[in-house]
Amino acid sequence: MIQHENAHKFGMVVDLDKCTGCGSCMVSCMAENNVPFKEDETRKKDSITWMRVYKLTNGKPFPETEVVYMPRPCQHCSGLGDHGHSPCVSVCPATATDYGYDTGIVSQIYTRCFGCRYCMGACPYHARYFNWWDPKWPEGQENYLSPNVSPRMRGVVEKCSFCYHRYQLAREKGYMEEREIEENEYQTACTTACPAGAITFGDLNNPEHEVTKIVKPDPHPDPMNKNVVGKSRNPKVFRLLERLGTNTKVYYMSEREWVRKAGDNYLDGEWDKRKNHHGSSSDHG
Amino acid sequence: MDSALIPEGAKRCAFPKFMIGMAVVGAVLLWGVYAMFLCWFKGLNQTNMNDYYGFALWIWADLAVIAIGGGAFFTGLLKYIFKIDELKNIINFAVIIGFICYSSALLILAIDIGQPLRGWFIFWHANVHSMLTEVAFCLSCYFAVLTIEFIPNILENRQLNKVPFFHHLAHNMHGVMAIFAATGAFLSFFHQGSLGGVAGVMFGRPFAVREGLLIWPWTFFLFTWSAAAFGPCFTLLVTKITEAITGKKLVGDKTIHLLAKIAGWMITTYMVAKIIDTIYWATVTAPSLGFSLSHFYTNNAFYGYWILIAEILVCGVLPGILLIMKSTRENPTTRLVAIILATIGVCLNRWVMVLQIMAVPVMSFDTWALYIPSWQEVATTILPVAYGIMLIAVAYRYLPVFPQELELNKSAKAAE
Amino acid sequence: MSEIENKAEHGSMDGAGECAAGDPKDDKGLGLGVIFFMVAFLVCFLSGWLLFPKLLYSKHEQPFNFDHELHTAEAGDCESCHFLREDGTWSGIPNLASCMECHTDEPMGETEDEAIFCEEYVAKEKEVPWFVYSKQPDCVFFSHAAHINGENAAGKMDCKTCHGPIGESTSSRPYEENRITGYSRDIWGKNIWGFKKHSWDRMKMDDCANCHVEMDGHKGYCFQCHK
Amino acid sequence: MKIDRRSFLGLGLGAAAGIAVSPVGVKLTDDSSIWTQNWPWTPVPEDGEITYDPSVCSLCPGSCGISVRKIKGRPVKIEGADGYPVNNGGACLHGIAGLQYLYDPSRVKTPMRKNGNRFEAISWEEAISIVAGKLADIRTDGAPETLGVITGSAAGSMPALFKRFLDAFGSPNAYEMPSLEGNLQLTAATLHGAGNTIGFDLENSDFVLSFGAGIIEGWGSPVACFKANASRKERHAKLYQIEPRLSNTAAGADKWIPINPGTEADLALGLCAVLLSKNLFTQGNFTGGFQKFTAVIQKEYSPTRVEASTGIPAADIEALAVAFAKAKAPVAVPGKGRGDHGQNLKEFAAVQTLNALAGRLNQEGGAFVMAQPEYLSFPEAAMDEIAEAGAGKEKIAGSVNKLIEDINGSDKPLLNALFVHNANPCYTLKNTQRVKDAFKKVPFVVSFSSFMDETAMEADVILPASTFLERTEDVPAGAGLPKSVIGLATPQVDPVFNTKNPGDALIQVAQAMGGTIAESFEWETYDECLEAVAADIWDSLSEEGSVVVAEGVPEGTPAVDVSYLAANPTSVEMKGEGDFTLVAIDNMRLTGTIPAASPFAIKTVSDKVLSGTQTVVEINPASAKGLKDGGEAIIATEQGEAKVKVNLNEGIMPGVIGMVKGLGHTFDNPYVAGKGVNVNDLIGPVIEPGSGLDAAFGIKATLKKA
Repeated sequence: MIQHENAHKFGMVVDLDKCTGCGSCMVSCMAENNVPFKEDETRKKDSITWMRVYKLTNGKPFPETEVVYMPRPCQHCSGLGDHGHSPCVSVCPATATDYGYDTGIVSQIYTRCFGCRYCMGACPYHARYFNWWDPKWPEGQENYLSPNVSPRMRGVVEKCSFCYHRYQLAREKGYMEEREIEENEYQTACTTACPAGAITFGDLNNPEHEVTKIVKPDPHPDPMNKNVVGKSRNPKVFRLLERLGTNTKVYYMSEREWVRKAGDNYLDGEWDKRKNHHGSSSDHG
Repeated sequence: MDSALIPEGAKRCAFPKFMIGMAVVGAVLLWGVYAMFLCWFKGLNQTNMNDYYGFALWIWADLAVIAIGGGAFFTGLLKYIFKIDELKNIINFAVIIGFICYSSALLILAIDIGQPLRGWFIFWHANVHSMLTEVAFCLSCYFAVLTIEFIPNILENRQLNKVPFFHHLAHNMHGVMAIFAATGAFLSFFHQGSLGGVAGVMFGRPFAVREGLLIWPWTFFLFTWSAAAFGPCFTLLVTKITEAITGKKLVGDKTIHLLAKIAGWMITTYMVAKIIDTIYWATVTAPSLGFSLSHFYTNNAFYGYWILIAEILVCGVLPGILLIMKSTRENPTTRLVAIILATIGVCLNRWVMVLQIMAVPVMSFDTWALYIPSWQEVATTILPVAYGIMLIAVAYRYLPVFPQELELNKSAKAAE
Repeated sequence: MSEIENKAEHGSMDGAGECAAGDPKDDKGLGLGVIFFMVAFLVCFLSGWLLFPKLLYSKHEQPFNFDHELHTAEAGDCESCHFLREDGTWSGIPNLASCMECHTDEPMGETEDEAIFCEEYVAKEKEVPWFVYSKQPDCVFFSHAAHINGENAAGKMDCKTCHGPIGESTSSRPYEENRITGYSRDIWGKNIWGFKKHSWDRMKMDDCANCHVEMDGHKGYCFQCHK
Repeated sequence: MKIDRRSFLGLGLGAAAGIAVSPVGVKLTDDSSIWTQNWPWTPVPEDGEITYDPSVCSLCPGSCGISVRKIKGRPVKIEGADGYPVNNGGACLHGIAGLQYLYDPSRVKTPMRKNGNRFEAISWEEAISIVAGKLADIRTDGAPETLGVITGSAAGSMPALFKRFLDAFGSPNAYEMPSLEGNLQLTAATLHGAGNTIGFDLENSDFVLSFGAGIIEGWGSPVACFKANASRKERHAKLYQIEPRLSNTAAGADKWIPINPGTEADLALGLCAVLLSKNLFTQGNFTGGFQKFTAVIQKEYSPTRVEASTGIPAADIEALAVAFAKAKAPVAVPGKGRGDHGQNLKEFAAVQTLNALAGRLNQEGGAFVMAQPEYLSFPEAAMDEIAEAGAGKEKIAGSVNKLIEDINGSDKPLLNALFVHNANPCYTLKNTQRVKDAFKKVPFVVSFSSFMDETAMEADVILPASTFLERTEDVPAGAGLPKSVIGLATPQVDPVFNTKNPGDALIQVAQAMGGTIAESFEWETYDECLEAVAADIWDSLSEEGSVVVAEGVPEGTPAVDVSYLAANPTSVEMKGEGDFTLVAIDNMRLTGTIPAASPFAIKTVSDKVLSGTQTVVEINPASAKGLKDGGEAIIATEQGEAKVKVNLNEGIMPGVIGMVKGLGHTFDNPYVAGKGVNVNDLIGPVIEPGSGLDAAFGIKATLKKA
């Protein structure tokens, strides 16, 4: 690991109050990243969707029922204490996935992966998918495949890359014009596709970027759990399974309390205690 | 017709009878081999694994055979390092069983990975942070050691032994075996442990994650310990089965009782550690992540509390006690019950540490995932069993595996 | 002494007996065995070193000879044909259109190669199916911009460092392709063990990594060069 | 010299040793793994220069601007076009997946002729001459009026061209498929006079009262609606959703008001009644007997009566009416789901009247009454006497649904020939069997479809159309928008198969027929035709890619003719019996009309909607009666029955079964067809008197364990 003085930390925040569950992000991701498809994609446990939209309900009976949709890309964990040992990276035996300390993005190299699937077991978000089949496209359809993302072969794991190739291309332009790239030059395919504008993507280390303004990540470890770093100081913003200390870089935002509660696991009655604490801690934010 | 190869003075069944037996088991073996090739050529879509069950039956089988194969290193350790000479009567067999278990483990791994031809990346591009890397290295090294430990026994085959070179090689290898035993024990400590670590380090999986010492979670030490404790039980079990099939007494009671006693104490001490670990995890680790014990055991009948009770009490504490108490230990029936329960117990533990981890949902809105293996998975998992039976049969028939065999069966001879 | 060892001793005795009986024949057999061993060893050893590398690669001639020296003399340095596009992506081998900025279907010189070019490709408006010596596999993302337009010294490399003195070549050498992997031989390098004398003798990931370690003290993260 | 075992041993060992100390082992190990990294059967997309070209998506009435990313001219990705007046950046999943339609396995790759019950490929020349020949016969028989045309919509130059063909041919029988735009125009015609349409200024309204309109499920111009809806959060604007089911729109709304299926009109009129009785309404220029209207409405739709039919407490109705009237910029929106099929004029008129009473016509954030865009000017069509004669004849029916009914009803063929363009009636209209029967009764059916869909399979000749990515076309933007935008779709890639722009095909047919018909089509190509007829806006259209012909709040307060409602039209009744009401659901990830959803879109569909090849229906646990979640069941209506799976869902009224539209396609595409049931096979049409609309919002059904 090397220290980058001006390292980026790309992340996103999803406004769940705006998300309509329309699926544009999912399809944009598939089209952008050459994700294959099969005849039967209703077995969701072997259906490759780097971006998956979960449907959450508040579990109340008619007519108090409420529903919210939660888009889930790879969370790009930076691991316990924000040290870059994400659950998957630390377990990959062949270094087929690594943590980019310069971007905060968790890579996946299909040609290095030999398909042991340890990383999938280690990921609590089910963000990693295995190519159980050889990818096949109906005749002629491979014509729309993009050269910026290499198609995967059978027997390897794949996952969301925060559209890293878009970063690569943006940087090429940057080099050409001998300048740093702008916030809007590197945006993921799901972000640009979302018709509701529910997704905000950018550099969490850059106070100018919209995502940082919304999330207000706390650089200091959470006093309640030293493993947790980058907790949001916005009381409406939360992360998935934050308590595990995975330190994801995908944040979620909602006005609804039950939604924020659904983001993590709590013992009976624990939520109310923490909620209040969160409230207080959010004041200085 | 093959009498020239059979150890001198030893009685073996007629060759045709032997071959028929082999053919039957061989058929099962071929079935497994067929399934294996299906998986290699068509890919892992032949299995019922999915993105929730990246680890399944195979990894369980792997962990299980390595655990029960632990008898080899532990017995070796006792015989050559702690100089418990009595165990020389069973050491050969322990080594053969270990050899079978470890070769099976490697074979299953070779089927389990999505890109077998890239398997060597785990060595070439090793990631030192990964428990699996540690496993791969120690596993293959220890397999080499087992092979070396097995060789002298092979060379003692009546015909091979006639070649002076082989004879002396075997003789000298016996001499230096202590070194290999030591190496084996060392390697085993690490790969048994790192297999435990595989689960323990998954901090995204509250059912698996454990705190620990330095880089090693408690499961690391628990796995090593359990392998040392339950491995010998399996050795005893297989010995018992072989005796039953051959209708001969092959290992003296003194040896059996001794090994059983050692296993008994190992199991009991292990269970103490395991129970402490479980309590700490259930009351401290999991709750700190927002999970109550009931979350893991009350969703469905298959992964209910029964599995916890079965593993810890019925197949853990009970056999431990049965084996440390002289009366029950020296009573063949209770001893048999004990070693069977013990073997089940360790396999159950490995099952839980692989499949239940995958079954338990972590995200509050996620669902439990249950899985049934495909026939290809089952066949490839039975394959090693068939292979093991055949190897034991051949070894028993042509190698002087059991030093005591002749003396223990003199009476029988005399009677003829 | 354990019973096994007893038996062993005994076994070896009659073993020795047999040996004594058949000494002469045995020796000859053994000798013959040694000879066979030597022969087989030599054959396999040599074919492994000499024949195998030949069999491993298939040779392809380029559609026609290309005289880099001539073109650099006429058109200027590498960048005049191999350039960065405005968006910073690399144009690679010029397409027919850019060739036709100078060429017409009327040859300028007398070389038969140019004649072929004009008749077969310019006239028929067909792209030239060049074999690319430095072709990297699909999983690689290589940014020429980063290496020639980058910030520090590392970002100002010259073509030669990786591509060698191809600019001085007057004819196109045959393209060699690994029959198993489909890689150009230039990736692994001429030498079958992959030893290299010059920086451009090999184009494997290790070569990138080594240079990166030298230049920025770190071989970089996977996604820097993979897609 | 004797060669014995040992010699062979030596040979073997020697060979092994020799290989071992040579590079063979290492190299083969390495290369074999590299081989797996470059398997020849794993595609390697060709790299090249990246370019972006603008166009317009015409997959749905939304008409969003798109930007097509290309590599060396090869399209690889469709994205929403920034700054386009309709969608400004965003795009829906169907548009993004648009490239999959180019290479769809069910594309019609070349002209086809039905021979017996199978199709055979023919040349364009042959196809054109066959069609021209048949049509000529019809004219010589002196029955030109027996040629009919069904188009997907009435908007744009393509339908106009077909209409023109009918004029020149001599037939009045032009029909459009039901659409939100059509319903809005009909409503406008009924209340504000012909030639108008209605737009809803959602992005400026602070209180949207939606009568089941799937504002985030494909209603109107989807992406524009998504954006307007998303902006509510910053604007603190409210959305109340009135619907029997917790749709995504209801889920995203501030309030979900469950209502008995099909009683939306009653509620709208009930709200009117409250406004009238509480004197909360604005005096606009109401015509057609406002007193009578007031009296009738207050009598027939008093809160208590409306409570009885809608199931919404009278108190809530009054409160809702007051809240609506008191809001700063409220607007009421009609059209259940996507607002196209299964709608009734009564509801549309009632909701628009509510807007009128609340004084929301032509107000910012209200409902705009706008003139239909007139940007096309065709020269007068030349007509010979046959044409004159035929054109004088009476149109067979008022709507496509009525047409089907009449064709089936009559013993002699009402139509001798039928053109179908940009429509799939044999899948989209209710009781598909009835539609197929009608098609069988038409001797000669010509399909202009791009895909071998349910209707194309009923055709005698198929003149395959290029997709929206392969052809030029003017695309008037979507229904319900508060502005009117004309976009220009341009070819992004040469036709992948032997297909033509339907406009070109039609022109060639016309020219093949000669005479006045040919005279009426004196263009070389469709592109030339479009440039000519859209001359007024062509320059900016071809340069900008779009033209905004009307924007902002329209002038003046339009007249509102309440006579239709004053006559208190009868509400349509649901057919059949059974203790459940089956309603069709619009799901954003599927398409109810054409084309069918793409493989990518299908992939996103929840396993609570489609499971394997079975449709999953929603019912409330309270009415499950022993049915298990995920269990199989038989759903039966008077139209037919189907095996489905059950999803116990608290988000739907007890007694209602929700079944998604867009499944159960039967053509040859394993990725999208052969999955689930087509809800239109289970629901039959109910024609609303007066409007001729198919108003069947649902049907009575039974659900039993399978």
